[in-house]
Amino acid sequence: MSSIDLSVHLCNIRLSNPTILASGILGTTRALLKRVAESGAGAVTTKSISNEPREGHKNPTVITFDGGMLNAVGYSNPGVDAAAREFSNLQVINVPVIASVIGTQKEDFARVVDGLSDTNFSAIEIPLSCPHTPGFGLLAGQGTPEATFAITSEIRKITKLPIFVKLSPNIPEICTVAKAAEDAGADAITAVNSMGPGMIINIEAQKPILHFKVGGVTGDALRPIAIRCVYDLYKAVNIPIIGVGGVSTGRHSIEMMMAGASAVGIGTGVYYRGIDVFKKVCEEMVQWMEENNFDNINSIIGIAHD
Amino acid sequence: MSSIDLSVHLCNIRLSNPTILASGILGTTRALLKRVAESGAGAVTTKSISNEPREGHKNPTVITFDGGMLNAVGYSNPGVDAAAREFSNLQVINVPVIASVIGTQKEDFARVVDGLSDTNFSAIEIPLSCPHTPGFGLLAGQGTPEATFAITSEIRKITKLPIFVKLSPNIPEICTVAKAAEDAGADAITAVNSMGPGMIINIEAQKPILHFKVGGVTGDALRPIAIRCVYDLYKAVNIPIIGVGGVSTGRHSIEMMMAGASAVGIGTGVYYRGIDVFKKVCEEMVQWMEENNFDNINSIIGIAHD
Amino acid sequence: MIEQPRIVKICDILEESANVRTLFFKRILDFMPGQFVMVWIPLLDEKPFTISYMQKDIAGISVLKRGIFTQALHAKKIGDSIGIRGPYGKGFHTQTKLNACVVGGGIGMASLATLVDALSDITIIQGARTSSEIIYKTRFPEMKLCTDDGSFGFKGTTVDFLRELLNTRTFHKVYTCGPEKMMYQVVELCKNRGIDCEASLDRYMKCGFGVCGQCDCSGQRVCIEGPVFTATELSRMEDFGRIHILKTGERITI
Amino acid sequence: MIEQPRIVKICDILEESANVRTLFFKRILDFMPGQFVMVWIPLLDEKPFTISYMQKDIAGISVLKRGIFTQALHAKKIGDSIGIRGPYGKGFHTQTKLNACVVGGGIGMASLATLVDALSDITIIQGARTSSEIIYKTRFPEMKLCTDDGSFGFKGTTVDFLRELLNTRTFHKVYTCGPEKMMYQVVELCKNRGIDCEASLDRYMKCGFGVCGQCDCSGQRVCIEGPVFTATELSRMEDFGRIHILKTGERITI
Ligand SMILES: Cc1cc2nc3c(=O)[nH]c(=O)nc-3n(C[C@H](O)[C@H](O)[C@H](O)COP(=O)(O)OP(=O)(O)OC[C@H]3O[C@@H](n4cnc5c(N)ncnc54)[C@H](O)[C@@H]3O)c2cc1C
Ligand SMILES: Cc1cc2nc3c(=O)[nH]c(=O)nc-3n(C[C@H](O)[C@H](O)[C@H](O)COP(=O)(O)OP(=O)(O)OC[C@H]3O[C@@H](n4cnc5c(N)ncnc54)[C@H](O)[C@@H]3O)c2cc1C
Ligand SMILES: Cc1cc2nc3c(=O)[nH]c(=O)nc-3n(C[C@H](O)[C@H](O)[C@H](O)COP(=O)(O)O)c2cc1C
Ligand SMILES: Cc1cc2nc3c(=O)[nH]c(=O)nc-3n(C[C@H](O)[C@H](O)[C@H](O)COP(=O)(O)O)c2cc1C
Ligand code: FES
Ligand code: FES
Repeated sequence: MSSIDLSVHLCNIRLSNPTILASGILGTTRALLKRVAESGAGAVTTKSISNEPREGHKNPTVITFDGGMLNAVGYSNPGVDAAAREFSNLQVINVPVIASVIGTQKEDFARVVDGLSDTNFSAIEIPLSCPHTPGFGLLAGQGTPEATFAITSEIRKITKLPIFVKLSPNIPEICTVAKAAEDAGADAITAVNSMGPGMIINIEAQKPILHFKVGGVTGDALRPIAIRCVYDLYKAVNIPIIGVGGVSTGRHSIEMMMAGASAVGIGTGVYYRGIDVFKKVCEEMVQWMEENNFDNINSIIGIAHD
Repeated sequence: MSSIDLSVHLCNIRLSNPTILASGILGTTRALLKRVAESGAGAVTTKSISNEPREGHKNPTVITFDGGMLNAVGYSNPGVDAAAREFSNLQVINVPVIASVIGTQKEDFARVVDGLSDTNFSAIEIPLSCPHTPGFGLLAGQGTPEATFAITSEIRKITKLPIFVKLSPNIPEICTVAKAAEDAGADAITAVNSMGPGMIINIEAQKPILHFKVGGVTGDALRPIAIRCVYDLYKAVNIPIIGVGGVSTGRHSIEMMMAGASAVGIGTGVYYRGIDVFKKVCEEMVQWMEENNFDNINSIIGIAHD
Repeated sequence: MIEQPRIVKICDILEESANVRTLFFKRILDFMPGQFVMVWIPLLDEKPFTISYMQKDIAGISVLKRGIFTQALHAKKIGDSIGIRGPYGKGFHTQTKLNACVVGGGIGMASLATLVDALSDITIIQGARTSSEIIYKTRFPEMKLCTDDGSFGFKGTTVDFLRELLNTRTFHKVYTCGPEKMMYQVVELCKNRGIDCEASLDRYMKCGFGVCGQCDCSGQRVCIEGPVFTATELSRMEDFGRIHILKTGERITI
Repeated sequence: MIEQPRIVKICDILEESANVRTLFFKRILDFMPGQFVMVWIPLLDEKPFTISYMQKDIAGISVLKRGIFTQALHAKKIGDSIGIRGPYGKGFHTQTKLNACVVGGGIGMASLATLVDALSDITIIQGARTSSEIIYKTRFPEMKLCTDDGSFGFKGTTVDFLRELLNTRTFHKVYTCGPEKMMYQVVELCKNRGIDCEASLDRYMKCGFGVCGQCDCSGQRVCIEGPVFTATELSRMEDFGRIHILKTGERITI
């Protein structure tokens, strides 16, 4: 292997490489998080955790199409108490673990963060941006600057952990929302959540395929949108950005970082290239850096800006 | 050939089949519109026409990626006077021709419509939704319900031709905007324009590829979003919908109509399948209808709704 | 590589037992015994089922009536449609020439059926609670049958039967599918006798293609790395025989 | 099928004449003589150029200095980078065994150069305004040269030269690229003499792959159906020899 070091720092958390398992993909159990860490991820994120247990939407919840993936899982999770048990003993995972926390009210978010206070999470991520779950994210108006400020402030009060605010690509004023998060004390922006929602109809059945009818679009289709969001955010905020959306190769990851991301989330890439997509992406990044005479991954962050 | 009749009526305009050339693809000259008509389109739309001539953005203006296409052409057009000359004598085209009209102010739209009054256009389409041209569409605030109402009303005053209002998929409140258009006297909704904008960075050059840096995303990536928009709009408005976004096969076209479209625009499909994509889509629709025992194309419109 | 259900028409229905029916449909599946498909009923739900028959261009799924979804499948008539996507997962490793034994419990027998079709020197053990729940009786007439209540064949569990059988003979391989407690015992038994063993696990599934994380069993995705696991793999999976995961993600003791 | 520029490094530069330089770069192009690539200078613009050299894994474009973009290309040094996408369009139809003639005017000669490389029995006519603007003099020493000012070779146009030549001999095919008025005359001349002819057209281009409609010539997309057209095709294209289309889409008389 080469001498190129892929390690990055994200809000004082050291990642051995910039790839992060995005929330909602495989992050249901500690065992799976551990497996993903062993597959090369620099950090891993849990599936989003709410205060009460949630069954989520009925199946089909995840399908793919020629441009990517469509999902409406509906935030199924066992609730914070069971999650706190499941994600106790995180020491067995040798990379930082990020807790994704959701709520319908700002107090709700706070309760979940509080319920996780005995665990060893390295950061809290709050997605205010799901396009397909009633009561949460965009469907609950959490994507406005005001709501983002209020929720982030509430969580800021009760935790010293870094807070990552995860934004939607659907909102034209994404930079304003990001600034509101920054003002409220967020430590990083995660950009972006799934877009849309979208719908796919099975024409023989004459019905939408997803049980919830619509779902968030991710994967290749999302990448140019995510890159643009990260590019715009890089100019708008001073806190680091975790770029998420359609990354499945080393080239994609480098593109995301050149747009301004300090680290890169991977979700649908697990489908495109398998659970070791993290290792593959890192190897490809190293190879590209060698071929193009880069020796420090940090030097490419934001380099596409004039 | 089969006996299945694909003809539809759109605001009293008879189309021999529901496929329409979308605006901005090949619609620069009468000769190309004629060629597309001869390639099987049921109707054709011109490239958008503004009052003054426009050079548009510099190249690269159109690129593709694995999920579709990215463009920032920037509304290049010779202005209404030259356009009125170019699109005189439309009788040589044996399908209805739709004029796409743009403006920065509502008076501007009116001037263009007025300037085209001696031509033989069958309808006026007004895109209030371009995501990547300063002074127009979303970048000029034309995507709000208020602006949509004002612009549509202004044009309603001066023309008897059917008015199609073309909307953006980026606006969460697309149905509200559509209703504003309907209230102002629009005869149909065209849904949707390109989404985003998105950005693609060439990592060796370390720069965005499009000269305007960002551009609208179209093609496969857009399809699920467009289908969802049409599905939602079908419930929200009573005027017909022209579904546009990612259609390149007969199955896509049927999906769009099942979601609620009365006719189907095709743009990026010309790239995916060639200029005779219209003929191919129609043949595939007929074949599917035969196999699935449909004999009337109108009976599938909106059939995916409960 | 597009994971969407495709609609198929049910072209035949076979009553397999009091509460199991096989639905047949025309579809050529490039399929390994033990793999599964996701079956969709529009507007209702989508659930995993093993392909239990594969004959030329006709495939079949055998459905045990349990809750809402399987009741709805039982209500389907010839000519009705369902959606199918897949096949998914890893099937059984077959070595056609060696002698083997399949041990099926209840509807688990469905996963083993196409394996039986593929093997030549095979002993089939099926366990059911009672006589009326036995399936594939005419399909596999040579089957050794066990019922809990003794209403047919051997009275007792398949594990008891297998244990006795192994006193007089051995197999190169044992394949099992059924209630997890049963499979756990079969695997343990085989380990003790030094017999190679594979078991097909059952976990709640959503995506079926390895992204949602719902089907976790000790870090293994049952939909991708399974549903069939070897005894060696199973011995590293703490949850095997002990823990299932509910739709919410909560762990429950079996 | 991804239409994006790929960055190549300029590995050699050749001065072809006072105002034409060839930039060489490593890239294997699956390429037909007459096709073109889109050349990108990041942050500046992207424009069409013919591949004028193709040797093993090295390709070259010959650039006439005209406006901002071609000046910027001329300013490039060995080791600098440019973006390339393509090749695009339809090239010349070659029948290697038959005798043929190419008629190049100015930088149009670049489009014909790889065609000359591919043909064996070939007469080459190049026209330039003046001696210092002649290109490929050492590359094609057998070339017949014409200059408007008579500073080298035949004094007069290539059309005059070809007309005289056709008095004494004939060709199976004539290929031409250059100013459109010149090509128009060549095509007319060949038609009168019953000689097959192909011409490579020049139109303002944006996408290069057939969607933007910028490069229209009487309903033909020069980037897809062209840039090379046969005389039969050209005779159905009213705009040939008459009308160009500006970047705005406005028609102007040539
Ligand atoms: C790989 C695999 C292959 C299977 N093959 C067959 C088969 O060939 N024949 C057959 O009858 N059954 C099979 N099953 C089980 C079948 O999926 C359930 O019986 C069915 O989902 C029950 O649905 P229901 O609504 O009728 O019952 P419910 O009342 O909803 O549930 C009854 C039981 O089925 C389980 N179940 C429900 N939904 C799912 C789901 N989405 N994924 C997994 N388990 C679920 C529940 O955990 C519960 O234990 C298989 C399961 C798996 C994982
Ligand atoms: C198929 C094709 C192949 C070509 N091959 C060559 C070649 O091998 N060598 C060469 O030197 N030139 C070639 N050209 C012409 C070349 O593209 C122009 O010379 C170049 O774009 C001029 O750019 P500029 O900024 O230097 O000049 P400008 O001052 O911008 O323009 C000078 C002239 O070039 C034309 N032009 C400008 N931009 C474009 C464009 N995007 N597409 C088409 N024409 C344009 C203008 O119409 C004008 O007539 C080719 C053109 C076409 C269509
Ligand atoms: C199946 C699936 C489930 C997801 N669940 C969540 C979730 O629970 N919380 C969340 O913040 N994002 C969720 N997301 C969004 C991802 O974290 C990520 O933002 C998005 O998928 C874009 O990245 P990608 O293109 O790499 O997948 C989910 C995405 C998918 C595909
Ligand atoms: C190259 C290109 C140029 C376009 N120009 C215009 C335009 O001038 N006016 C307009 O209303 N829409 C324009 N569009 C949007 C299309 O009309 C259409 O709404 C969009 O491409 C989605 O359809 P598709 O996925 O079939 O391409 C353009 C799209 C492309 C790809
Ligand atoms: S069912 Fe989704 S990962 Fe297995
Ligand atoms: S350059 Fe766009 S169609 Fe030819």
